[in-house]
Amino acid sequence: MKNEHKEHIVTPPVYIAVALALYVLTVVTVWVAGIDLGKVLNTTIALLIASFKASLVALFFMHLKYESKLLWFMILIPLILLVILLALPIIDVINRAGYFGM
Amino acid sequence: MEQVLKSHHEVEEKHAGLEGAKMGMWLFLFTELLLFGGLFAAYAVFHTVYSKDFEIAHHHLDRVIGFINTLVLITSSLTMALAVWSAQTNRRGLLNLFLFLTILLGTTFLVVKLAVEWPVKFAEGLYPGGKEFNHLLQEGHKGQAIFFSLYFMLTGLHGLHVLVGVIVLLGILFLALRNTFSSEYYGPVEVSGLYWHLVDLIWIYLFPLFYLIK
Amino acid sequence: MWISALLPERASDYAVHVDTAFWITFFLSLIFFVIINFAILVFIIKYRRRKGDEEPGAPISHNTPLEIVWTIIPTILIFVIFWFGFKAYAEIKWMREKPKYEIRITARQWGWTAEYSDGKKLITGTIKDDRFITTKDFQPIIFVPAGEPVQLVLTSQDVIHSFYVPEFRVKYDAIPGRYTKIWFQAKKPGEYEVFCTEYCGAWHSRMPAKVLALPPKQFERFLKLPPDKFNNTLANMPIDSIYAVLNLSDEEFEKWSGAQEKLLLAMSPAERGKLISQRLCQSCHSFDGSQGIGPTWKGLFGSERILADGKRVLADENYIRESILQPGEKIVKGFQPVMPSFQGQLSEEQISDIIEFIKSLK
Amino acid sequence: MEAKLQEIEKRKTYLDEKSLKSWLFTLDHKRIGLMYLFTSLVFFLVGGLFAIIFRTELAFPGKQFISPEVHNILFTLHGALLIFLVIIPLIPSALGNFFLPIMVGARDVAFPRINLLSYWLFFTGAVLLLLSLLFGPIDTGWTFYTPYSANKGLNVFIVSLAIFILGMSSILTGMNFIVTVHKLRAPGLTWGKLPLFVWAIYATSLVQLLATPVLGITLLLLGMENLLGIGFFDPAKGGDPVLFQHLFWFYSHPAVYIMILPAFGVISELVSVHSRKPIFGYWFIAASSLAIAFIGFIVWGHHMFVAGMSPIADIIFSFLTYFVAVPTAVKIFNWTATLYKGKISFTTPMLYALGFISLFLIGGLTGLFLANLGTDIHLHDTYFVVGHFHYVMVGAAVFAFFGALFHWLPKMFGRMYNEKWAKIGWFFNFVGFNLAFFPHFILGIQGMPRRYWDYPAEFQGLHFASTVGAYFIALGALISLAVFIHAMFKGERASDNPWGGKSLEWTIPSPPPTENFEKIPVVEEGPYDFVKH
Repeated sequence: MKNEHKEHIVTPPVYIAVALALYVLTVVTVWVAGIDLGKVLNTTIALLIASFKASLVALFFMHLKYESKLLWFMILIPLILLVILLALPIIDVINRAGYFGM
Repeated sequence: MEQVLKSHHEVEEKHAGLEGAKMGMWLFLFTELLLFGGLFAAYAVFHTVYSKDFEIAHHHLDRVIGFINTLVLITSSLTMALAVWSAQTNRRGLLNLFLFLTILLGTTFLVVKLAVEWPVKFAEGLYPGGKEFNHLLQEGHKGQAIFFSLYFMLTGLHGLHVLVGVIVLLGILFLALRNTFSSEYYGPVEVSGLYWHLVDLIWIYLFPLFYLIK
Repeated sequence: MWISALLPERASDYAVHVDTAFWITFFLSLIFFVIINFAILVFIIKYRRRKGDEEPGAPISHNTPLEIVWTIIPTILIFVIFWFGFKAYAEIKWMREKPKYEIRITARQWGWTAEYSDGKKLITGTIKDDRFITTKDFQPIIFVPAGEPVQLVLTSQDVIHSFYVPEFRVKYDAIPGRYTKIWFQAKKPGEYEVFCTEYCGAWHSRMPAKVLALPPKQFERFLKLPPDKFNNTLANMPIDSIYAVLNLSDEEFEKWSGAQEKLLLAMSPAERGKLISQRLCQSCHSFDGSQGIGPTWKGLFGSERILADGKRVLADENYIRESILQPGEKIVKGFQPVMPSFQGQLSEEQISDIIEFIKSLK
Repeated sequence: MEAKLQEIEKRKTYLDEKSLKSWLFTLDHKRIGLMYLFTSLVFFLVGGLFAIIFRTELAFPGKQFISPEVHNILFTLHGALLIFLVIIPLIPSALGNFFLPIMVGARDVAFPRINLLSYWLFFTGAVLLLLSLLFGPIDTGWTFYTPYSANKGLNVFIVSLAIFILGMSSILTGMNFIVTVHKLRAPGLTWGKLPLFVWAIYATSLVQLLATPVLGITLLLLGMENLLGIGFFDPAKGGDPVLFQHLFWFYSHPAVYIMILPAFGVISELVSVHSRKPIFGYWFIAASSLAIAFIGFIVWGHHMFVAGMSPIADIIFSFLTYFVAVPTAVKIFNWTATLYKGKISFTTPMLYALGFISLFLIGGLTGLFLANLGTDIHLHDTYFVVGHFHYVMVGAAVFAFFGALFHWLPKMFGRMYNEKWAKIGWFFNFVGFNLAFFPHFILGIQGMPRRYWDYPAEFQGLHFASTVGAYFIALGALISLAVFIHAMFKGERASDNPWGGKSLEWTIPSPPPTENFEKIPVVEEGPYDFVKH
């Protein structure tokens, strides 16, 4: 249960490749922000790109890719809670008759 | 961290070892996620209600500074990852260099934010309680006032976390300079690396949500 | 059934649906409660450890079919309860037809204000003394027709309050900066107490008010009464004299309202001012010089007031008028800025009456 | 026999070290557990005293001897102290700290230094909470609803800072326990052989870890609202008070599961050990703990049915809330089934366990009325709610705590309590509790709102009964604590396994040595296998 499996060492070329990808994606986010695709689509695309960048950081920089399955399962729980914490208040606010100030 | 207690023939871990430390840090990062989650929930609710005001208000923010800050933080994540690599492969010189670079980039991020971006807002009085802020409220642009409150709360809390990260990394650099880390024992470097990457990860979300709203 | 006396009287139309949901939940819960407690009672008597019996109990440790049974049955039962709750909720939340009458109710720290569309206005204050409140202290806040739906639009001047009438099974929060709507239809005439149920500070328990459900004829007369006459007469009278007035025959009613008119005109402005001040102002400003939330009115007129920022001001007509309409402008040193503004609630004539009354308090 | 006693006296135990430094800077989870225990018990008495004062005020309508402002301060402190300083840390941090590592077969928690840091954060938070009285006591209720709590200035900020620090302590304890259970289990101790108390503490730690940060950010925003006027919850500045309620209850509903889940774990232990019979439906009870922990996160809206949420949200939250009733019911059925064909001995812990089951049953079932969309409109914020959460918190969690205290007293201090007096304490607690809180249901149904300093005269009889009940609880609690204190020092010697329990803590001497086990045991049989000797 505490066997010290040889830590998988991620080599610098992988790190540099990931960093370059992140730079490119940042430029893409800024560029996409220039085009107006309607209120809902803008935010979803921005969040999608940001989530993709975030997963790159998590998988490679934080070595999540090489961690045990247990940690993968454990990460799901806070992510689900985060979605609930964001989704339910929005559902409530959207359907209110008069938002805040009628 | 690892006082190994040898009795009879069994090797006992007095503590949970590297595996345990990493799991402990991941659990702590979950709490950070949910801490920022509460603020992102407030952002989401106010963005849904005041989307037009948010769009107007975000023009006050300088997109170029935001972009530069994002690149700075991504590079600092790169140098942090390389620092962990050099600790794992016993390259002590490189470890000290990359740690120093990460701290330098982190401080640059803080300097750009606190010395360049925020004073502009304070000068314009766009902070909660400021002249322009109250003027916005009187004119009924509540959404814009809320935007700036959110901006200062989120970037402020994030900045605080960057500051804590820099202080922790200074501690690690201090230990690294005294050769405490090697390929046998690099736990603290990896764990503080995890924390630093999370701080960068949160900024990756903050940048589009504040600087690029349409 | 006698136990239905447990719930308050069903005075509104949809109260029956709420009670149905209540009783269904009650009986299903009672069944579970009895089963479990009976089982425990039997087991602890039957399987108690006899003296000197050191043997362990039977090695029964699981029975999956039984577990599945007692997972599915509760799941079904609780969704039965949910369904009846939802039905009652639908009755309460969505109005069948738009109610004819709409009353705006504003809650404030420790009182209610009701405004009708035609300008009639009722205000209830706080009961601050030590004795306990009786039904007599529940001043009327709204007049509603018995048998017809009425819509209330709630809001609050300062903190969150909640408008709750137990007999109508209606409750909703009055939130500052926002309007929330509720409706009910009183089944028969009567008086129904209103409580504030969202904690709102020191006198949260002393904001009593009463809903008066009037029979159609009396309600018609109430509607026909012109607003300013109503505000000066019925709005300030105790409940039993309100009923007495509304039950008068038509010509007696005309005579009475004419007399009231003359009575009010005969009254000196100071006496009229006293009538209003007792209702609105006495809960914070004392008339006899004693300490209160606001400065006392005894000897106020013409005195010099030291403000919070040290400035000195003469308490003349303009100072009092401004303190009534924009209380926040000049706060006397040592007092909290908690006075609500009466902008738009008091007519010009009422304000001058109040000033006359203050002048009379040497 | 005499030699044996001598030999026991001679044994090295974790209590031998007497110096103050050895207590204040100990890394031993058992000592940290005891420090949590005694700190919480002090606040338990202080919070109880506040309740007695305003319960006496409420015995008769009208003013008896305290003003409305003092009454509001008392019920706020009663709520804040008992929730944040007593009922959340009591079982998980005090008894959990003491017994989790032993039951898992480890020498200590995963991060002993962080464990000590958690205690000192807890202590600082508690002191800061008391210090806030100097900046003007808070009277906002433990729920801090804005805008009432929004323009209060410094004292609300100090209280939110104090609770933020208490939250940090709660998070670090949760993280510590999770890593301990995952990483430090003795060889052979698979998840299926873990005592159910460990399962319950594991589920509680998950909730503590994931819910407390949201309370942290909510209180931080409340503090900023007071100091800088950021306006998130102030309608005049575009904010929304209902948003505060969303963020607050996102923590506070899971918090009630932090309070009750450890009690479930304790009851599973007590019922099985004191009827000398394996627990019934081990996997179902373990799974239901995790199910409750998760469902607890998606139901918070049932506190806000009349607070201004949209109808769609009301319906969603009511529907989701009903799911939490299923695992709770499964637990109650399994405990009752455990009694079947057992050898039940009526020791005080067993009396508290049986009391727990029937009182928690009432607490749980009355929750069905409050999750119900129709009846909640009538019952919300009335005394019905006060009755519901007191039945669940005092009737269940505090009863489970007392049961656990007497169950593990022989192991913690190696001494036995006085059975007769402990039963007298139980009797007063049980009778007093029902007399104090059952009238609350009737008051609530008749429409008596909560947090009232004064009430109309027709509610007087029930309030008087409730006050008498409150005095009985005070008596019962004082007797029980006196029996505990007396037994700690002067109770006669107890054997290492007085109840014949099978989990790991009964295999080590009591009071246990500092390193718990000479040799980390290899575990073959389960925690409840009474049959195989």
